[in-house]
Amino acid sequence: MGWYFKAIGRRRIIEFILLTIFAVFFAGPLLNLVVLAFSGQWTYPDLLPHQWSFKWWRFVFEQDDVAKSIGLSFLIATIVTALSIVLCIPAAYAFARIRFPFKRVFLFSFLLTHAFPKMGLYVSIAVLFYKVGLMNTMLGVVLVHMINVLMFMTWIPTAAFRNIQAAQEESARDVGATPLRVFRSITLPMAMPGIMVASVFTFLNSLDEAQGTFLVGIPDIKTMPIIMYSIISDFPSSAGAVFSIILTAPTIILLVAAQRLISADVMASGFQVK
Amino acid sequence: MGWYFKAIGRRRIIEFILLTIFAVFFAGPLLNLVVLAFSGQWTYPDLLPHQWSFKWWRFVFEQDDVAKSIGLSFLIATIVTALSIVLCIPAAYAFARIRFPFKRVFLFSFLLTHAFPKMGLYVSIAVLFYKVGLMNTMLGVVLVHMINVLMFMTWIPTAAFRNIQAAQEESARDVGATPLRVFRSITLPMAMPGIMVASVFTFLNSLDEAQGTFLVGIPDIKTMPIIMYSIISDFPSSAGAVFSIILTAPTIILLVAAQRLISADVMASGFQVK
Amino acid sequence: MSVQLAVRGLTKRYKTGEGVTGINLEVNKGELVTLLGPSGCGKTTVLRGIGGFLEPDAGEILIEGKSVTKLPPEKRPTSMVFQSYNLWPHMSVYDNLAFGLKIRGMPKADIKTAVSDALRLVRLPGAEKKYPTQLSGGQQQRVALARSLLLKPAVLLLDEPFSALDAKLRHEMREELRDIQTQTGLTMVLVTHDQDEALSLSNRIIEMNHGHIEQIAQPQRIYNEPETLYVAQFIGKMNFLEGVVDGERIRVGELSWPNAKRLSGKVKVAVRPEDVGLNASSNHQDGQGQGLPGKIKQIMILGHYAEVSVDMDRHGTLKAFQSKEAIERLRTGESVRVTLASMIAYPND
Amino acid sequence: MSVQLAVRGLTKRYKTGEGVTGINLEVNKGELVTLLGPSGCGKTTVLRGIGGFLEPDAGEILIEGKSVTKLPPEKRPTSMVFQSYNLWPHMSVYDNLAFGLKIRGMPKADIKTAVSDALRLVRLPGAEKKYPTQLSGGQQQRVALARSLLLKPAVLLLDEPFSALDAKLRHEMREELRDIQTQTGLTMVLVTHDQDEALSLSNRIIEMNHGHIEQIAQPQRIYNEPETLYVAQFIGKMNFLEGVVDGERIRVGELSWPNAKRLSGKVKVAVRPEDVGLNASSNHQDGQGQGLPGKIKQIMILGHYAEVSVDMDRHGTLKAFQSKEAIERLRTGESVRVTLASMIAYPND
Repeated sequence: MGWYFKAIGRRRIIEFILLTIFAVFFAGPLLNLVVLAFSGQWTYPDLLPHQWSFKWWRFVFEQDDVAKSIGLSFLIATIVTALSIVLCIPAAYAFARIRFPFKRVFLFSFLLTHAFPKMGLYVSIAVLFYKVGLMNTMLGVVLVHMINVLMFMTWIPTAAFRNIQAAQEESARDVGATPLRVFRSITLPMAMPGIMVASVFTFLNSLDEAQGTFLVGIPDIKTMPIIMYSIISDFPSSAGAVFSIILTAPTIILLVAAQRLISADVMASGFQVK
Repeated sequence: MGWYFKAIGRRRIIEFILLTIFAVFFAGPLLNLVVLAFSGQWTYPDLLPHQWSFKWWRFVFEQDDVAKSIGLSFLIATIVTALSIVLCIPAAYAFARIRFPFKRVFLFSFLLTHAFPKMGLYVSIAVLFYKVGLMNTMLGVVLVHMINVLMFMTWIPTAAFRNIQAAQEESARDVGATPLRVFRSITLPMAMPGIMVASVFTFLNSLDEAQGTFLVGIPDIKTMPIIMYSIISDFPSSAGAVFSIILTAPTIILLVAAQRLISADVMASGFQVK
Repeated sequence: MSVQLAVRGLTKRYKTGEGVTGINLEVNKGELVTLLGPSGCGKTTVLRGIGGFLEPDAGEILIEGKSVTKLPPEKRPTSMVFQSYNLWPHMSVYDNLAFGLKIRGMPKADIKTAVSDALRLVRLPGAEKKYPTQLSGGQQQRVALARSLLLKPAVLLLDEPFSALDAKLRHEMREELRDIQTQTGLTMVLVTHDQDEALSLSNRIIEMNHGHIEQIAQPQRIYNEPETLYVAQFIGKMNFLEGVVDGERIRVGELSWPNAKRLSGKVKVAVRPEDVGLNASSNHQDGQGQGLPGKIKQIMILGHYAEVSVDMDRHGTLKAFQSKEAIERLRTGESVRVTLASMIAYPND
Repeated sequence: MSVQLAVRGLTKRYKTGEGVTGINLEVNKGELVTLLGPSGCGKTTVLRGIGGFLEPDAGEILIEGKSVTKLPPEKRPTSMVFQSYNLWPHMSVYDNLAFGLKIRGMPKADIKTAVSDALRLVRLPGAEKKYPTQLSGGQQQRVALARSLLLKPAVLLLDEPFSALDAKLRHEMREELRDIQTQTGLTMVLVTHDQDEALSLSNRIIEMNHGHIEQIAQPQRIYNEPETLYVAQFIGKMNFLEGVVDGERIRVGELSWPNAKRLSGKVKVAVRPEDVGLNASSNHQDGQGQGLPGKIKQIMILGHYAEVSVDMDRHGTLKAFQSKEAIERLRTGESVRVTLASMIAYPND
């Protein structure tokens, strides 16, 4: 209804332009990546490669570290997600039922984890880990990954639990359910979308984490992103492109799966700050 | 009102425990960092160092690169923030006034930027930049930083603009304001908290960015986090602690300033997904 | 009385199928006219058309004889009070009120006087330094009203201004609006879906339905003589019975009335609940117990009167309003004779 | 009639200062009793105490003669319909209704029959497969009602069940609730802040104020003879005048009534608007125009009656309800003589 667009025609055009810009900005580099990964020969001014080939794929998978690092990455991501759920869901439920200025705390921790320089945190963690002998161990890497996602895993389910009205739980008591039954049959299923969104986040975040893993895990714990760094610096960019795609694939698959499982509206309710 | 805590006493205790855990988890490592930065001599099993000293601070500031990198980091962060505002605010206003399933788009791009492996994106950007000669340039680094914050800088102000009711703009037209006057006197001031939050985010994000800067900026564009990496690997951890504190300081200052300028409620309204 | 506002053939169609077609209306100087109808009937579209917030597909809007059809809202001599979200939260009450006057270039001292006068008029004297969030919903609407009054508009437009308030406050605000209108003599157009509001406030009511006007009349007239079946249904409670034209008379059972509208065949007979009389059947023998047979189903006491539901043998359920004295003679389940003091007949469609 | 529910000395104090003290009440089998009062008067606290959703500081709750004070909600033979957010959105209507019965271990075939019967009772037959989000607000409350009815509770508790619905739907639901109560003979306790709802639905009304009970009486009685000034103010519209005790009579100007309550000094005289009579002053000479002098300030037509505001010389503004016929003889600004057909006197505090 704004004055900004008077005619519907003009609005359409601007809408189109904006969406195009966004698409180019994000899809462009990714498309370029795909082309690069399958290129045999490619010289600069041409738009497309001369030859298409799988040679860089073969090259990457022939590297000894690669297969191992993929397995390790998924293993760590699974452990991180499982441990985070066990730790954070009870905390989230407790937070949801305690009355305190939720918005403020949410926002502040959101700002903290997103704007805070992670390097500072990682270095101090590394120092601590060094003292207690957690450097270069799986457990150390898992803990670093968990610090990254603690906020998401707590606050998104907290918001989900908060969205459940007291009357909805009380109605269930009222018709004869014990407190435990209420949690199992009413509270948990209603909060499930939020918990799932947070879990997907956690899994993907762990898969992609490089900085903390690098500091705490070297030299033995080499996850996918770590291996990728070395490939990028030691080999041509096409190899890097292949690895990028391998790293990106689970993200896309999980996002699509999440979209199917959970409707956008339900997902959004997980984010609503009440 | 949940069944979880029946007695107020038990609730208080659990609340206390939870908050303590969170405080220890986040404040602990940071405190350790501070102690480390000011320690002269410190051997393992002791809780506090034997000697306090500024020697690591002197050491860090005597490094040639350090002062330069601090200046460079702040320069880049300022440029990134200014450019992002110029680019994203008009887009945000347009998005706010276009009717499309906002929640869905917001969520999807939120998931994309947060769960997407950044390395994949960076590598493909590096490949593009190499072709167009942007590697090892300020502009290249600025562009990489901007890609990181594009989503925040668009969607937070979009939400802020959306929170402005049509009737609030129309009332202003009604009392005699021209469309431009309405934007200047009503729309922009009302969206300001959201814009400021997004800008603070952008500034801090740029200050902390290391992965993309490393890929695109080497060997000449060395920002604070890049320098820090090399110090951490080449020198003892106390030097790293000092640098961590230098890197963390602007974050804390900006966060506190933002908290003073903008009440948490107003800030929160910037996040509300409508 | 001179015509202050005229709308001629206003048409605006939305893609959703809603909108208005060929709206004609005139509002005299100093009149308070209400656009009444259910949501989606187009009443807000008409109001927004007058205010300049939408471009009509066809038609003309004249204020004080001059066409304003092509003017943007800021150039029109109208001012609008919106349903809610009126105020600018980043400005104090004073700045909210002064904004329009500053644009007009009024000297600062004059603005100060005008603002404090306007706040006194809406019973919020001295609220200048407060911020909108510090005010209750009712106070915010008062400030919004003051902001519009300040500008001394040729026509004041009110878009369901009280619908977000609770019942008690709504009643108070109605009386205040009436007072303000008497004091200022402003021409006002009010949009509402609340028939009580329309009946109690308006000089005339414009009853709208599906994008056209059903009836324009004074409140009493529209209540007593609804022109169409739609208006009869919409305004006040109404009972409908099936009637038959029998020569010069319309009959419902043994009751009959003259066929004033010269209808034929089957007709719909509309009767107001207050025109429904109930006599205990036991009184039948004394000769006055004429009427339709029925049985009392439910008695709902609503303070100074009661709503009695009567199950009729052949005419569904009728509602009757009875005084609190009359109700003491009636019992649920009792058989009664129903008389209908007056009726309005409509063709059966 | 047997006592189905008894509350004895219920006390619950919150840190905020709100709460209830020493509440005593009895509800007979098959009765519908309303807890009426403004927000914060403690009516919901009493209801939640009965339902088991809060632990009282003191007092006892007996249902069918047995104390349930120590039982958790799931063990009490009560069922509650909440204001809103009743249903579980991840379950179909069938699962919502069947949940309680499954817990009770009812066989599946019986559940199916019971669910479809309950849905028929609330006029939503065949809605089993729908999800709560596919239903309107009114339909959701109907399902919530069905869920409680299914369990055949000894006492059905209703916590402002219709307050989230719009006016028209609220009226419909009231009538339906009344019908369901007649059909099932369930004992019900309804909490509401809406006096119309209380007056129209209840067998008895419990008027609450600041955590204590002001009056328990039938609707007509509570309307006609409010025991305290508070009840007189809260229920229905009421005019208040200053009166003086003059021996055996209470006087307001030249009007007087017997001093039945044996009050002394200055008193508050409460008069219902329907008991205020208006006679044009010009009729004064014929001897019937006795009364207090006043001037008509505003006439608001509210359908089948009108609310007339009269500026009194010495008694502020009075409201009078007049029939639509009577109103045609009155004009704004006209001088009138005001008579008061009946009054209730209260000590001036």
